[in-house]
Amino acid sequence: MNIRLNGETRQFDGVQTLAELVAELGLDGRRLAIEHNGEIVPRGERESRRLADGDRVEIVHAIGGGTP
Amino acid sequence: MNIRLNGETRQFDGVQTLAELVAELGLDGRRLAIEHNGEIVPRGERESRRLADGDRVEIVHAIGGGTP
Amino acid sequence: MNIRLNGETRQFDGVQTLAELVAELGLDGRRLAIEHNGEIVPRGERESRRLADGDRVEIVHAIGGGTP
Amino acid sequence: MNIRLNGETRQFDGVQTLAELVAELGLDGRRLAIEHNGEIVPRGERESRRLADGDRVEIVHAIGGGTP
Amino acid sequence: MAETASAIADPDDVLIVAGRRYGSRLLVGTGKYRDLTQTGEAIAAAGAEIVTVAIRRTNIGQDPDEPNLLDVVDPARFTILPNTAGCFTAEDAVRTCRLARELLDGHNLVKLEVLGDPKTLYPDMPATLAAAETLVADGFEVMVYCNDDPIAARRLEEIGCVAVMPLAAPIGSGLGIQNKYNILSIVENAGVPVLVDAGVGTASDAAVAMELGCDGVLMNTAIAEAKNPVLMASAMRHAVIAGRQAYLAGRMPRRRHASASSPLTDLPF
Amino acid sequence: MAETASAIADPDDVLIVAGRRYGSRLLVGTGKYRDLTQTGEAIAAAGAEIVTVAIRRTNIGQDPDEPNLLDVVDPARFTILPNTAGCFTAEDAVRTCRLARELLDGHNLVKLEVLGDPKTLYPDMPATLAAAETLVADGFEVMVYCNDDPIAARRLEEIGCVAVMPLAAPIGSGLGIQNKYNILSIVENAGVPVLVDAGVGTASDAAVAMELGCDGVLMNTAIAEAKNPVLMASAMRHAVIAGRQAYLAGRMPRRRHASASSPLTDLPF
Amino acid sequence: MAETASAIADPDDVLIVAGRRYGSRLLVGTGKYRDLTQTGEAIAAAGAEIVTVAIRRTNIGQDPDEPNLLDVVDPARFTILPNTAGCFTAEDAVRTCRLARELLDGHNLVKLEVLGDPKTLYPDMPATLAAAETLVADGFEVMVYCNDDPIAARRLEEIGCVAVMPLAAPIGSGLGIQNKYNILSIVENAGVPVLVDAGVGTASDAAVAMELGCDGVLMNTAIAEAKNPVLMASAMRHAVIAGRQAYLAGRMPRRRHASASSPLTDLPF
Amino acid sequence: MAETASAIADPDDVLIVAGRRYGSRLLVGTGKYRDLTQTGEAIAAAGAEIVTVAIRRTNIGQDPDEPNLLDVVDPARFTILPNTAGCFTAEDAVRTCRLARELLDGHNLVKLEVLGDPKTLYPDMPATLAAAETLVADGFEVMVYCNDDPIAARRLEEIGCVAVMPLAAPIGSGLGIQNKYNILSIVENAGVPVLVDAGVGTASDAAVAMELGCDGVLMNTAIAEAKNPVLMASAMRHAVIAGRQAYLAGRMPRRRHASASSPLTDLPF
Repeated sequence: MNIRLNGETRQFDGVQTLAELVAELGLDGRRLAIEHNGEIVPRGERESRRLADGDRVEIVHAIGGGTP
Repeated sequence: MNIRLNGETRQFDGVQTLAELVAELGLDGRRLAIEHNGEIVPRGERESRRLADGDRVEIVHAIGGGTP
Repeated sequence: MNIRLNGETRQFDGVQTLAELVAELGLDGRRLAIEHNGEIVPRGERESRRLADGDRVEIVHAIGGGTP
Repeated sequence: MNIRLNGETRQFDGVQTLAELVAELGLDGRRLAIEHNGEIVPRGERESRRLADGDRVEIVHAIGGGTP
Repeated sequence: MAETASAIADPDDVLIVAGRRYGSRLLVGTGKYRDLTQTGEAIAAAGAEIVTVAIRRTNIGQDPDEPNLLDVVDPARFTILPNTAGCFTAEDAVRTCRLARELLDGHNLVKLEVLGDPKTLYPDMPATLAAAETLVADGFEVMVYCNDDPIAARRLEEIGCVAVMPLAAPIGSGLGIQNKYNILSIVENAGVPVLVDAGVGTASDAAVAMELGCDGVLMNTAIAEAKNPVLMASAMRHAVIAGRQAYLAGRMPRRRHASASSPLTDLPF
Repeated sequence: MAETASAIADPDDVLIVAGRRYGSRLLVGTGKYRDLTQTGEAIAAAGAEIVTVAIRRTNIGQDPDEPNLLDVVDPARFTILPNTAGCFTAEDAVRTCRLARELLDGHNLVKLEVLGDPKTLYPDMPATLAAAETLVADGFEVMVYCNDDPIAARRLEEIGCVAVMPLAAPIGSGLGIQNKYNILSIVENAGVPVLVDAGVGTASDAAVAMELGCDGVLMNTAIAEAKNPVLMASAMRHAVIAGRQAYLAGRMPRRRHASASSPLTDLPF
Repeated sequence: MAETASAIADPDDVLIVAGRRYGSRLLVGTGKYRDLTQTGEAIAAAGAEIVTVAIRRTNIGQDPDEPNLLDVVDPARFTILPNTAGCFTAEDAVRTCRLARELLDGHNLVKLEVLGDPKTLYPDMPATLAAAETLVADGFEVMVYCNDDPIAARRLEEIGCVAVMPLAAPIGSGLGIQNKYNILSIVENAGVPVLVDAGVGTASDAAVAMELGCDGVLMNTAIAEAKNPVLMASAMRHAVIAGRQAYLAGRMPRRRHASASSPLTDLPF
Repeated sequence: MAETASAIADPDDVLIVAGRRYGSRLLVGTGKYRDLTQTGEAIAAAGAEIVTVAIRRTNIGQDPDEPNLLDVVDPARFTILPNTAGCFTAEDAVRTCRLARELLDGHNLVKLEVLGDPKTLYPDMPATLAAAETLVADGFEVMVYCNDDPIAARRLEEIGCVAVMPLAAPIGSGLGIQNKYNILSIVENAGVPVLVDAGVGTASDAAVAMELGCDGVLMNTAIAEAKNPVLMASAMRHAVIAGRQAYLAGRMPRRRHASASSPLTDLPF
């Protein structure tokens, strides 16, 4: 299954949900926010949110930044 | 006939057109612009523009003024 | 005996030394500096410094003051 | 005869007066001021001012210059 | 002197607004003068070619022989620039422009102002943008009073305004250019003339505006409220020329330390 | 325009230095130009009537046909103001003035400068005061470069100097007037002309100096180091006139808040 | 010293944003530091309680043990203020705020920035107004980066923003407050906190902002790009306190002339 | 906070005057206060360690129980700095210093001021130089009020003054630092402490002085004439610390254009 992840197309096999994708990426336990096909997915819904080929996923976190 | 002229109601008898109103006001020959019921009346149409009781007329000219 | 004291002429009777003048003025124990006829008189010499009629005495102290 | 001219020692033979020195230097007719042994020599006295070996002569003129 | 000046100044360095060429870069208002005679003298002393006027209700019943501003500021000799001073909505401003066009026989050049606040006379930029769009669509050539926001200036140019006129300081304040960096940014990005409108207090303020690269300056209060308005008008004429020429001449670099203009060698000691 | 200008400007508003009257209040230096031709063109564009020159050792052995500064700046047409640039002691400055007097056939007007530091070219005021006393006693008419200390300026006037010339900023720095209050204090207390000497960078700086009430401005680097010196000279001419006229015209008061120059009544809405 | 300070400073003089009370009026960014350790030390030295962070794509494949900004800036101790830096459209800014809310477990306070130009990072005000309306309607508490237009600031407050944050000078320029009159107008008309955002370069700039009556200052570059960021953070802490206390204390009037602070009478001569 | 501050600030960064070390770089005057209680509170809030006092004729016949300034400003706790305020000649200033030395039991540290003009209270520099020479020869440690002339400051140091104290603006004017370049030149060339004396109006002015590299600031009117002098004293304490730390920290460079403190890459759009 191909996922458009943070702007780049990558292939993931055996990953069916957002939660599984996060685990696959080694990001479990990190403070993240996720958009799936342009829609924000609350933390509690990651397990139930199923992925399909061609989906767009954005994973973001907080970094250093200041005035504009 | 009552005319709402430049914000004040005034009575004019024997005045039927905008051109006659301008003459009655002693403003013939002055550089003016006129609105009749919210619509600008070009100079050439003043003679044909008929007035009715209750009409609104605005007569303006250029005065000194500068930055805003 | 007349003394020119801080710019004003005043009469003092029974006063013979600077120390006696200070006492007479009720200034004992106060932090002061004294000029006698234009010469600074150290604290320890007030008792021995004798006054004569017409002498000039300046008594100064510290007051509030700041930049020039 | 050696002359200390404008800070440099130079030899002049057959030159006996300031006027002759000026001519020898090709400076005739130019607007100059001259010091001879630290003393300003008015224009009219150049012919009569005799030079001696070791004399100091400064010749100056106006050049471009502005605020300090 | 005149010969010298003409030999130095480039005759092609003109202000071009809406396709018309102007030798003078000083635009003046006509308010606050003692009388129309003084108004006329000040305009002459300023050497202005573009003169802004307000549009107001004719005072019904006044003396019909009262002199008229447009007798002093003859539209045949000057470019009349009707303004929308006093308008606090886009609608009022558009309506005023249309009345002005009728008044001036189809003249399309207007100075748009939509004010946001009667105390500061600061522009209401969203309303100004809206009015500008309407007026450009209606065929007007719009010179526009605006804040000194470089993004807003660019947007007004995109809309089709023929000149952007940022304020330097509050109207009538005489405080001079407050934010030189913003004016500079506007100038650098503009494809239409940039004229400082409002805030100039004295001659050096006008020179500063021009040295920043502005194409012109519009002022009224600084001249009209001087003790001697006609002499101040002349001062402003010289100041705008001075600032323009200094901008074109390219100023010396600023230096922390001194630099002698007389050589420090060959001293006679 | 020429007619207008002459009608506005007071022909009696002249600069008087040592009893001589000058229509121009812009004094210029002659250093740092590309060549003497450019020097002459810049002086002409500046409209200057007083021109300062340095006194230096004649370069022995040079081409005798080399053009001479005083051919370009003809003492018959200009008031030549020899300066003591480069002097770091009172003695050197006095000696230079005496050489200048001989050079210029008894001409007594000099610009005294005694420098305190080769890096900043800031004046050495005690030495300047000493030199001024000597020169005045020796019959010179002394225009004096000084710091912007109002007490020192008053003292120089008491000594008999014919003009005080405070620096506005370091020589050649182009930083503009740093301490306006000091310049103002000097102007208010002075009975002789006050001319800002050094520190002007562009046209508006010169206008500011004049708006403070100075009687004139002397500059060199700001003109000579502009990309186009001759055009900058013209800019400075206009700036000095602008600043002078603005000073005489009496500027509007500064206000925190806006003041409409168009009436806010009688709007048609 | 601590006793003295607490005796002098009013403990009730706190910054209230969106109903929360803060003892510190200095808000800081987290960009441009050498590393997270320095970031944390600077925040501590600044005494900041509100800390702004950016939202960016997680770098996929990075070391999972890499330290995380929110470990250093613990949301339990600091108010995290996610910003929309880098957004050039209202849509992107709104989307970023929603991601931030998810990231921070429903935290509603955001700093809205919609930029108009990548070179100046000046705000796009129409887009900013549009985004603010959307965000307020969506339940966000919006602190908003804006230009220094007093009319725009009032409009943002009307929309429901909880703080307006005008820029003092271009972001990262360090040029200090350019238009004090505009900042003052915004302060005088505001019913919500006004915080200067962007443009501060050194401590005195921050003090000036507070002396104008601003409720706080947000900065990043001035601290992070100092040679010693942690010491500069401490400087800024003191500067903001100094400016606030000076504002509350009410400064002396400015005077043209001197006023002796020592009596000029009773001298012993 | 106290821990943080002590961790950041270098405890060895002290002001050294005449061999004595001071943690505070804010020196204060004692004039113009409502009463001695307020004087004492302001000194405490300022954290000052050096306090200047005037020497005046004792008011003969006054209430002998009247509180005495030196009860509030205990010479055992503070360094008393007697000044020669009000002296217009070198002789008067020297005499005042000698009286002060007697008054303070041989204390040698004095603040020399010789004024040139009662209106501006500007120093008379030739008289100041003369008095400084006399006082140094007589064993005094002289801190000297002077103009901002870098050459004069260097000369005062050569004479042996232990600190030079240039005015930033007229005494009591509150106008702030007028000529930053001169102060900077003095600082760069000085081997003794440079303290700005006179002219500070509010906290940011004091911060600016310190950011220029001055070693301290002396003020009186700015504190005493604030609406709340004690709070302003605290503001000044913070401002001097802020300015000092900013100077030591090394400010960011000024830039014409923006510099994003949030990265402009890795945006989620």
